[in-house]
Amino acid sequence: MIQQISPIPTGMIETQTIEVSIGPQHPSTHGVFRMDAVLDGETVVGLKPVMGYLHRNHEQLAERMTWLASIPYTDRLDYFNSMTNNWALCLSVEKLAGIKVPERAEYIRVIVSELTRILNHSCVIGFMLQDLGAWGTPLLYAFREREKILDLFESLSGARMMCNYMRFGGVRVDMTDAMVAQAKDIVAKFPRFLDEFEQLLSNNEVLLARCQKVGILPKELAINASISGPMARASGVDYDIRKVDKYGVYGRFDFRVPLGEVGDVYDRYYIRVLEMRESIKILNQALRDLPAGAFVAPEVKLRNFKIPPGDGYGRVEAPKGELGFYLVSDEGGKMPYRYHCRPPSFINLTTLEDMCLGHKVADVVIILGSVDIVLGEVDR
Amino acid sequence: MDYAFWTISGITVLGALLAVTLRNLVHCVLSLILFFLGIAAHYFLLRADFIGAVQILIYIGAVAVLILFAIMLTRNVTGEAGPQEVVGVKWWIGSLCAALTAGLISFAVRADSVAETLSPGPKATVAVADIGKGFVGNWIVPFEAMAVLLTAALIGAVVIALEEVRNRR
Amino acid sequence: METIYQLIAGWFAGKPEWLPLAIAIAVPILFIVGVYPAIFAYTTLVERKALGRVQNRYGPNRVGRWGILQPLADGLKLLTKEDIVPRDADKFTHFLAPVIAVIPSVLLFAIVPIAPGLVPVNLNIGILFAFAISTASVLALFMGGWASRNKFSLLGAMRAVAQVVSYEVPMVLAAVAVVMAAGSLSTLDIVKAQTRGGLEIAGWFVFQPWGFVGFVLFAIGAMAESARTPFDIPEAESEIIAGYHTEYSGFKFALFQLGEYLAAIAMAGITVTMFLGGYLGPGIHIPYIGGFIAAFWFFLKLGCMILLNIWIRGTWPRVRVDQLMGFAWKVLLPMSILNIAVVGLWHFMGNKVLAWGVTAAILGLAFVILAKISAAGNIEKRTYRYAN
Amino acid sequence: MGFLGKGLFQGMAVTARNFVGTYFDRGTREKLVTYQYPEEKPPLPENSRSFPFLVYDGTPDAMRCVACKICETECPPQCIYIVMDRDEKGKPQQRPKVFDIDISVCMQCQICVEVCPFEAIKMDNDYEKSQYGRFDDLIEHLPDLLKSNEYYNEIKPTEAKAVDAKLKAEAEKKAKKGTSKPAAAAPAKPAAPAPAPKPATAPAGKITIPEDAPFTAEQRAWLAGFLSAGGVATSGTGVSPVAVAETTGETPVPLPEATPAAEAPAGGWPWHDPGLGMSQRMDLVKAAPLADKLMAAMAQTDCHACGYDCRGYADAIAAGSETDLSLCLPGEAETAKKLEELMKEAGKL
Repeated sequence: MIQQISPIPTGMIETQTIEVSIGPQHPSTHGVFRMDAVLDGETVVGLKPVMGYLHRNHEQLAERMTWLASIPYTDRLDYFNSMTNNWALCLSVEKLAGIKVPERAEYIRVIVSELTRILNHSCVIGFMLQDLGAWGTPLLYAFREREKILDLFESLSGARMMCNYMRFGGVRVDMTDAMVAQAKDIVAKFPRFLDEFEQLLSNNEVLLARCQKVGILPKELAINASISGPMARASGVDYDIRKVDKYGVYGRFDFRVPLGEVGDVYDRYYIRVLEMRESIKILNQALRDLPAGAFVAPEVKLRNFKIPPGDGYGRVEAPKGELGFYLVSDEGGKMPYRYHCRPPSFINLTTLEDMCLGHKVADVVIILGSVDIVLGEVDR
Repeated sequence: MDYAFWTISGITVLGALLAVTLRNLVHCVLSLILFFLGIAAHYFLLRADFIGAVQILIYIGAVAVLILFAIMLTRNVTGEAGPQEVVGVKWWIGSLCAALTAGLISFAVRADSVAETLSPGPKATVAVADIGKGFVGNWIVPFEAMAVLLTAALIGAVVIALEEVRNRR
Repeated sequence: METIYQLIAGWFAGKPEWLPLAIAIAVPILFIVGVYPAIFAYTTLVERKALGRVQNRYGPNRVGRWGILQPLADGLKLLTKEDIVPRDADKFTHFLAPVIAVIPSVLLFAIVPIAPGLVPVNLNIGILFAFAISTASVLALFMGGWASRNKFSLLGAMRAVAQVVSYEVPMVLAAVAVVMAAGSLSTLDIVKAQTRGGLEIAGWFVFQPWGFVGFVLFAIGAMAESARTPFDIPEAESEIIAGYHTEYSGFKFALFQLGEYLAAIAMAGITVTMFLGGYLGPGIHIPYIGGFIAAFWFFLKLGCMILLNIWIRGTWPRVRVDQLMGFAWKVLLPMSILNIAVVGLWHFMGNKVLAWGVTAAILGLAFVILAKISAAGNIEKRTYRYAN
Repeated sequence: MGFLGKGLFQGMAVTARNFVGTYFDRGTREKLVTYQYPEEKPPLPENSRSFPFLVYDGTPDAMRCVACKICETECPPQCIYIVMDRDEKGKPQQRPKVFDIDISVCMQCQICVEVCPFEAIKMDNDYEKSQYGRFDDLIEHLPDLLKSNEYYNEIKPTEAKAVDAKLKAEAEKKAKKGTSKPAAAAPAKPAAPAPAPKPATAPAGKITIPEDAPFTAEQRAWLAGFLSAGGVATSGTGVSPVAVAETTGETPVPLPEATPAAEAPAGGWPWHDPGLGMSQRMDLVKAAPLADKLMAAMAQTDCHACGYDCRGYADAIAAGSETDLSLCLPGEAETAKKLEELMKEAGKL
């Protein structure tokens, strides 16, 4: 059933492997996720991820409701990053319906998405350190900073996590000057927090010893398994949809894409740190250049919004990787005929076994932590 | 003193009996530990604090734990040990050995010199310093011989372990 | 015990002779089972509050002012919780494990002196007794893990056994250096050996190079023995849920916690005794109140050690099981053996200033070499490139 | 890299700074971010949302909701349940009899607020809705949901002010249109009590013409129709789908397809009274053009559930540009059936 590597050599001390079910109730599976691990002592010789405990029928639900009503459901996919989820769906629908998004809306979308990215990356590092046994200290520092971003999201969209903020053709609420000032304040203070974070972690010998050369994902495997996001970039794959597609107004910003060499847990950690720094660069530019104007395309209706028959795929660089929605509209066009979501968490998780084999149990949890999954998105 | 002696002796013998009669291997080891503890208590009773502490340190802290570790590594630790032959050839051989040992010890105890040394009293207290001086004084040759032997054993164990690791790779 | 006996023997001249003896035995026992568990209870509170502050939180502050009654509330809650024993568990062993977890931890306090002459039992093999007893605590971890019939518990038990046995070695060797310098195994003698020229601070072993290294080795070993972060792998919650006490609930769980914390506190006490001058400090020779001042110094140092433990717990991630073993055998063990040799050198060098420099140089060099050997293969400095 | 262990001590310096920092963080929440919840609560931004509530003006009877069921249809998790009120004769009243929100299902997405053309449902700030029961306690019924406009003004001042201004403007427009026309057509209007102190918000269903008023049946029907149109207050331009637009000072985005309110035909719109039964309305429009017939069959609340106002929808169907006959939500199945019937009669289906 489960593939085993390094069979026990005969003629030596007879040892037994034990099969351990890590999850679905486990402190570090980030939700209801299960790994069926075969252990030889502490070493993992077989591992099978088991998913589906949180299946919520997202795609079929969306096929039975209007385009608009799917937006709040995308919030619940990756509940850390509702903004980018919204954007992915809106981008797909806008592509399909041929809606032009006003300038200001595009900039606001960039701002909230990049804030989401730094929020997500800092918390992921926190969670990973939690898995490393740091008693949540980095996590709570990350939460402390996240709080400020969530405050901004709340004053902007009304909710802290389930923002439901974007609409086809723009965003729901305009960003007032006060909110822009709030965002500028957050962006100005964030590098200081990052420095503190790095001082706490980046040179910590225990972290280095735990993370380096653990859970290596080779570049070829990353490409073949269609890994995306920071995980692919940590393996040295130069693939960032913000650069590849230049969707929205990303073509106008000056930022770089950091790439890792080894593709281990430490690279995945540090790529995220570097990406946060790049996100801050984008945020500074976006907040500086934020144009005036409409924040939502005026021709888009809320009710009886219909899309002519056709299909389209829109994708964004979500903090976890490529998040895309493939949508088919048929006659009538009030609701999707087919609605497919390409979740980065799920696809990034497919290489878990390759990364874990031969490592210790303790490494499995940090490898899982470094993959950065949210079960809402894995199971949908 | 007598009450303490008899109580501790009872516990020790009980531990020893349980260690050989229980069917579950881990239970056997735990009983064995009880027995070791009883022996250590006897040492304390005889005012041989140092030997008592060493008894706990080595027999409970090292030997018993090593046995436990060996059981955990080699047997199905979560399950029962399986059917075991309780009374058989091995049992008789063991009983014979036990009887011989008991006879030998009782003979030795009856001999005057040993009995005198073991008689309780302040004179018999063994100071740590005396032991130390004994090791590097009168008994230096056997002590060093033992040290060399143990070091050789240690190195041998490392070599075997390294070979196993190499074979695995 | 002896001090108390001498003190009160005179008062009971006409009474039966066993009475002063019984009192002399009872007082230290009551002290140990009364004061140290109270310290344990408030250590948990202090730990939670300090960890909270480290993590920018308040920590417990609901039960009583500053959360003062929190330990009571915790105890009550644990007492009233349902005691769950897994169906397939080995019931007797499962029951016995938490009991055994507490006993060695309490026994450890018997040799920790808190004031001049005031030690519950002045054993002439004091330190050896402590090590002998503390090895027994591993049995509790093993029994708890094995009896639960849970694979995670079993993994935790195996880790605990391997870890405690491994760290015992460098710890004992670090203590051997102290015993050599003090010339005695008795804890009272060790404390007395740390006075020098009437000064109560300068003679502490921690201020000598070998003493400092020994202190670090011993503190690391003590942390590992009592399974504190970053060596808490027997109960690493992110990996094996709660290790050996996964299947324990209610008061049995509390007993495990009690045993673990008491062991940590006792180990901190022994560290203080061996390296930080025990109860030594200014003012301990003042008549009448000198004893109280000494006890104050002892508990102050003890508190500092506990706080250091908490601080480390709040900062460092946990090491991996193979790194843990490697660290014990490849770094701590050579260091501790070298340390013993260095103590010999120190003992036979007449000029202490010169000896200080020489030993410091030797130990520093050894540390650098060991660090290079052990870390070279694992840790590397990385630079990252950016895509065009 | 310095010596081994340097990183560990750097980390300890960071945690020590944070430890000490929390003791010198007096209310700035830079280091000590926790809100100690029951005693202190974080200030909620105006946009903050928890669960929906229904706005009424003045008394709870004067609710803005007309039971048009748009929110019920658009609600993504379908947690709203509405039953339109009917009088004893079974005539539909423009108000809900049952309005339930299952707050254990509600996901606080605010879509009901956005789609409501009557500014009747709004998001509350109150997040403390814990209940002991798992089932019935977590369903909010109409009395729980109704909250006054003053309360709305209190929790969301900017947004509510904008909404009030908008409603007032519409009501004035309506009133102007209403008074100019009928004043010419029917000068005898002694009992026109309609838009007295709060013209914008007086719901039509509430104003009933006294039984002893000196009107003929035809006049009576006309009056009722007029009053209901005036009270409901939404016609044509000015209704923004993006209700919150006003709060942020942006110009409201007009509905592009919203046709200007058609001028009343010379004879008035006597059939323009959803209070009348379907057959009565059909009788009244026997001679009217198809578009009028179609409109008479609708609920005529101008709720925009179909994406038009009622006139626009009727015109679109009559012109053949709209083929979906099931869009009138407040009319329920009855309207859909009648529309189909009418279109079949007209030979267009």
